Amino acid sequence: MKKLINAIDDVVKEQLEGMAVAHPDLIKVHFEPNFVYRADAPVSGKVAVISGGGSGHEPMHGGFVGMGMLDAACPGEVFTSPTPDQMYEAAKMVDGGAGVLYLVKNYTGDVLNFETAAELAFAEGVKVQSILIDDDTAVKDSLYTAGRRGVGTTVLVEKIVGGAAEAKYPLDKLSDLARKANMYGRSIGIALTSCTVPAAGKPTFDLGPNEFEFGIGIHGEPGRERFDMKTADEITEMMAAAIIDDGPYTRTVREWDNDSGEWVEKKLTDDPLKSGDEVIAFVNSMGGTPVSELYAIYRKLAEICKGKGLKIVRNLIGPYITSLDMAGCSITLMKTDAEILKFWDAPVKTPGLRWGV
Amino acid sequence: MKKLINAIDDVVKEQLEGMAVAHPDLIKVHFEPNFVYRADAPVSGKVAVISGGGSGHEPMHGGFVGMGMLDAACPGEVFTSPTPDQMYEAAKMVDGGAGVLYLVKNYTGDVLNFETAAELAFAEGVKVQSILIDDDTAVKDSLYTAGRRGVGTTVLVEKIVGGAAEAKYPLDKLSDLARKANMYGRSIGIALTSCTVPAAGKPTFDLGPNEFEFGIGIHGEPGRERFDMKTADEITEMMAAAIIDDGPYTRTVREWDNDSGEWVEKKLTDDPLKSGDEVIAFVNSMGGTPVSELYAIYRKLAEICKGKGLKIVRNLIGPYITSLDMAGCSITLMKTDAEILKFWDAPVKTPGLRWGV
Amino acid sequence: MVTRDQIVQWLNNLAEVLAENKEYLTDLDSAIGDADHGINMNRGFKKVIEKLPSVADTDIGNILKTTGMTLISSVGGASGPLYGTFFMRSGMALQAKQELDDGDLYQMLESGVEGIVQRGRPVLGDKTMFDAWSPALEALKAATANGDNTITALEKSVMAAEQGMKDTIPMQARKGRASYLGERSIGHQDPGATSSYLMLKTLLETLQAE
Amino acid sequence: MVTRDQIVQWLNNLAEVLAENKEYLTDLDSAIGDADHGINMNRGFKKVIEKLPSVADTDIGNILKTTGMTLISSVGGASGPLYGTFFMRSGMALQAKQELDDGDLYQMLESGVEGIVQRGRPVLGDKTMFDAWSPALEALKAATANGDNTITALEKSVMAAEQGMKDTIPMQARKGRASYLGERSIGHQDPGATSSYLMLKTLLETLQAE
Ligand SMILES: Nc1ncnc2c1ncn2[C@@H]1O[C@H](COP(=O)(O)OP(=O)(O)O)[C@@H](O)[C@H]1O
Ligand SMILES: Nc1ncnc2c1ncn2[C@@H]1O[C@H](COP(=O)(O)OP(=O)(O)O)[C@@H](O)[C@H]1O
Ligand SMILES: [Mg+2]
Ligand SMILES: [Mg+2]
Ligand SMILES: [Mg+2]
Ligand SMILES: [Mg+2]
Repeated sequence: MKKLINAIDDVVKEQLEGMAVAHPDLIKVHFEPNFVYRADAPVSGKVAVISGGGSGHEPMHGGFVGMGMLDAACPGEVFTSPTPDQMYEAAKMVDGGAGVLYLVKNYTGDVLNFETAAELAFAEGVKVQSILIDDDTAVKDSLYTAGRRGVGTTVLVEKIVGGAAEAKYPLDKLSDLARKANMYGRSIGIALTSCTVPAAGKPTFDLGPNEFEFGIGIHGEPGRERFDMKTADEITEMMAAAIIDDGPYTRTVREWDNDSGEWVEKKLTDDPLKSGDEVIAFVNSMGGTPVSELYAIYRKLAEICKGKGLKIVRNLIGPYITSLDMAGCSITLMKTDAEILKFWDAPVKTPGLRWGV
Repeated sequence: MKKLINAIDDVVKEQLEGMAVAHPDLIKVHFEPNFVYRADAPVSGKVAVISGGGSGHEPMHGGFVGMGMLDAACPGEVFTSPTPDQMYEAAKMVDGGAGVLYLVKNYTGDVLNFETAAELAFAEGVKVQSILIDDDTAVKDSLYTAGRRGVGTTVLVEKIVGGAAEAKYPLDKLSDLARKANMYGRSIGIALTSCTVPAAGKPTFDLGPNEFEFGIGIHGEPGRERFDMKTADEITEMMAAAIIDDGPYTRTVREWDNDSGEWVEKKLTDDPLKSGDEVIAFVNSMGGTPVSELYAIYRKLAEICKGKGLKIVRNLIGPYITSLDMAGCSITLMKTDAEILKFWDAPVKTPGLRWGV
Repeated sequence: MVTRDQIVQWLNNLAEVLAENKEYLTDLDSAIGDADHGINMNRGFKKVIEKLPSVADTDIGNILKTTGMTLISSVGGASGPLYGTFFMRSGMALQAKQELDDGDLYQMLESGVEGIVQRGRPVLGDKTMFDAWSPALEALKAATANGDNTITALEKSVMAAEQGMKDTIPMQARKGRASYLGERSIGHQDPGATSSYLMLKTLLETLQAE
Repeated sequence: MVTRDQIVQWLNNLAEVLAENKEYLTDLDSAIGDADHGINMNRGFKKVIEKLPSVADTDIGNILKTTGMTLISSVGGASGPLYGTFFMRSGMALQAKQELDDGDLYQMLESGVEGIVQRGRPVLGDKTMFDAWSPALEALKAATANGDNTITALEKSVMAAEQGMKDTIPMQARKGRASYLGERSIGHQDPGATSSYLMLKTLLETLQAE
């Protein structure tokens, strides 16, 4: 393993220190418990949007803290969910009086820890909600699995919800938007190589020189299937099909009821993409794949979408939700409407995403 | 070799096609000869800023075409200088009547091809200038070598000069700014792995599992020296020393005289950085190194700069001038003044760099 | 009777055992998860050890609750809240106790496992830590009803946990990260079931050592 | 006398030779450069071959100029403008010629090499293509002065080019990409000197074939 790191135990801490000195105008970093938060937090009267998860996906989430996106991000150890105290302390720091919305990627660890945090924050009198991101079509059903993982859609939801929060959406309306945006988004990922977790010191899985993994997550997990290497066009076709041909997806989520102070279960089903839909297309590098190759993927993806009657109205291309040094990419297509587009286009000023200001 | 590509001969073409469909609002792509140009070119009364070089450094240069940066970029084959007809045709396409400034990275191939292009453009009645970028402190002297390579400073110069061109700087003043910014910038790069040129199919050089190359360029060339792997802090110290302790550097450049229609030689010497200087710090990934590791580097770099009395007033952190899939990074420090800062901060809207709009 | 000191000793021993098994648990997790279970458990119990001295002379309930809170705020991942809740609940069931009879011991484990179930909602056969705990609890209950003494009953329970752990090998995971692998999760032992087995086995060994 | 058809044949043969040596030249370039010299030369001469039919029945000057312009607009890198200028200049020196006597042949090569020198400003010992051309030109001049016939003179010239090419091995590069390597460039044969040697050798073999 060759990485630009010092002691393995300091990896996350030192990267956060680097972020803090690099972007003092945009963010601050709190240590023990660790979280990144907006330099101007709390913003009074605005719902605070908080996300978090294991480290190793940079720029997500810490790089998306700032005006128009997240109010705080809680980084765990590499690929390990953060702990409730991080999320709870972050909430207290950035709550501007209008409540806190947790955006939670659907992994058992993240869900359980954020649930505890929401309970703690509520107990302190903070209005909270927790919306699940679960968009990975590589996971087929939610009955015999932990449900779809939260992957590429997370970045888009954070941007859109962050924009709406800036526009002073109240907590309920913001939660509705977050839920809708998540249900509009679908993703699939592939890996050409494994990544190497610093603490493990060796690649998480082995891939032959002529193989790739199809349907990977973002934690170095092996994928749904392994194939012999194919051309960019063929791989893009497989990926696009996994998203576009995906049927309706149903899952039960737990959301918080601020009146009863209890979790309530909701059964949600999202509809497949269909001809005529307008979409945001997001082609993402897993870390080791250069942007030039992403454009080769985007080229074919645009052609396929056109053929299927999907109109790409916005796009994002680059390394935004990564898996350390893994070579590979993911595609996310999110159906849009006027509300989503408006907040996608809204100004954003974070270390990792910036436009309009 | 595993890459997201189709036929090797189509790699550059298809990436350009991908860029064209992805960013029709910002850029257009011309094929045969290949160049990327501003969607709104020519901008009347504005000097057209054109750069180019081998492909494989994405997002540079094509990703930096757009408002506030380049008017056109000429991509060669992977790691191979483009040809004069590309540069000349690009000039004719984007010239808004105020002349053309070529920003040329100092490689024999780029220099020779851009010289021919400048001669051709001048012969067609276009006022031209050609400013050399040569900032790589890994190359010690210009007497017994082809001179310092153009590396990280290129990105900064393109941004600054692009901003000034947008503000309607005339060609002479713009050339002076470009020359100054280049002379203010110094860089050094390291590699943890080689990159793999698609047409070659195998890594350009071999590096042991516990080695790194110090003083690399951006074309997969081996570096100045090979060392046993070190910590991020130690590597940052070596890199910072290469830049900060670097003495005065003298070279002879050829610039165009629009009156006599001839090349004239100029001897230029730039001064070392010194305590009290304000700098832009640019920590760049070579492609395969994730941004999280760049922050570990930045953290130490900020500490070192502070110790040396260098004040970092702006920074840029990410993969901007890459070497395909190479793992590694480079550091650039550019001394600034009010003029440079003004145009660094000016709005920019390109596929690869965007702020202020 | 299990004394307060024995409980403290158990937690200390467990920290050592988990440190020794850090790589083993992580390797199990790299086959069907994300290669961190050993690292997570080790990080958590190192923190527990740091905290223990400050509560070691309170009561067992408080010691266990502190352990739970420490795990929750230092482990993360799925196992953090699950084991954290395990100890929080077991502690809550043993408020103010300075020593435990057989009934208390069962109560401790049962309340802990109930906490796991409430948080993670595993069912038998999901290929989780619950597949080790469930048969272990049953065996403990049966042995106690049978009149076995504490050590013998715990021995039977540990054997059941070991069997439960091994039984996760042919299972297809339906919970946690391993469930994403579908059929590819078959043939691997669940890391959480393994750490749970180690937990119980270390309890037995701690009590045997007296 | 060298005929126009022989010049066309030379260029066709050269395209084949460069295709055969694509990997070899690229390997040489990966040791001290950026691993593209063979790819560059092959791309350029494939284009030349496409263009040749349209000018093959004009004059030698025009054929060579067209070759040069094609190389300039298709090769890129350092070798594109250098070899492009070589052929542009050799063509300009032979305006309207339909065949070449020994003096013309020398003129062709000398003008070409002058073009390389003007563009790249190499001096002897810089470890470039010039280190093959310079001794080759000298040998050709001496042999012609000595009264050798075309073939014999060219044979001597090719031998000198080969020696010049090999002499680049111990040199430390001072021009082009290899110069960045400093002392690490020592011990490797220059790719451009190698392609230049192949160019001259192929000319000889083309003339010998009659
Ligand atoms: N829903 C659940 N209920 C009970 N146990 C679970 C559940 N999900 C996961 N686990 C257990 O957690 C273990 C993984 O823990 P760990 O690797 O530390 O967390 P993570 O999966 O977040 O990386 C699994 O081996 C399994 O035993
Ligand atoms: N200044 C120069 N003068 C003469 N020949 C040069 C000069 N610079 C480079 N060369 C020749 O060019 C060759 C490299 O060509 P090539 O690999 O095609 O271009 P690049 O170096 O741009 O990749 C070198 O081997 C050398 O012979
Ligand atoms: Mg984990
Ligand atoms: Mg080259
Ligand atoms: Mg795990
Ligand atoms: Mg080369």
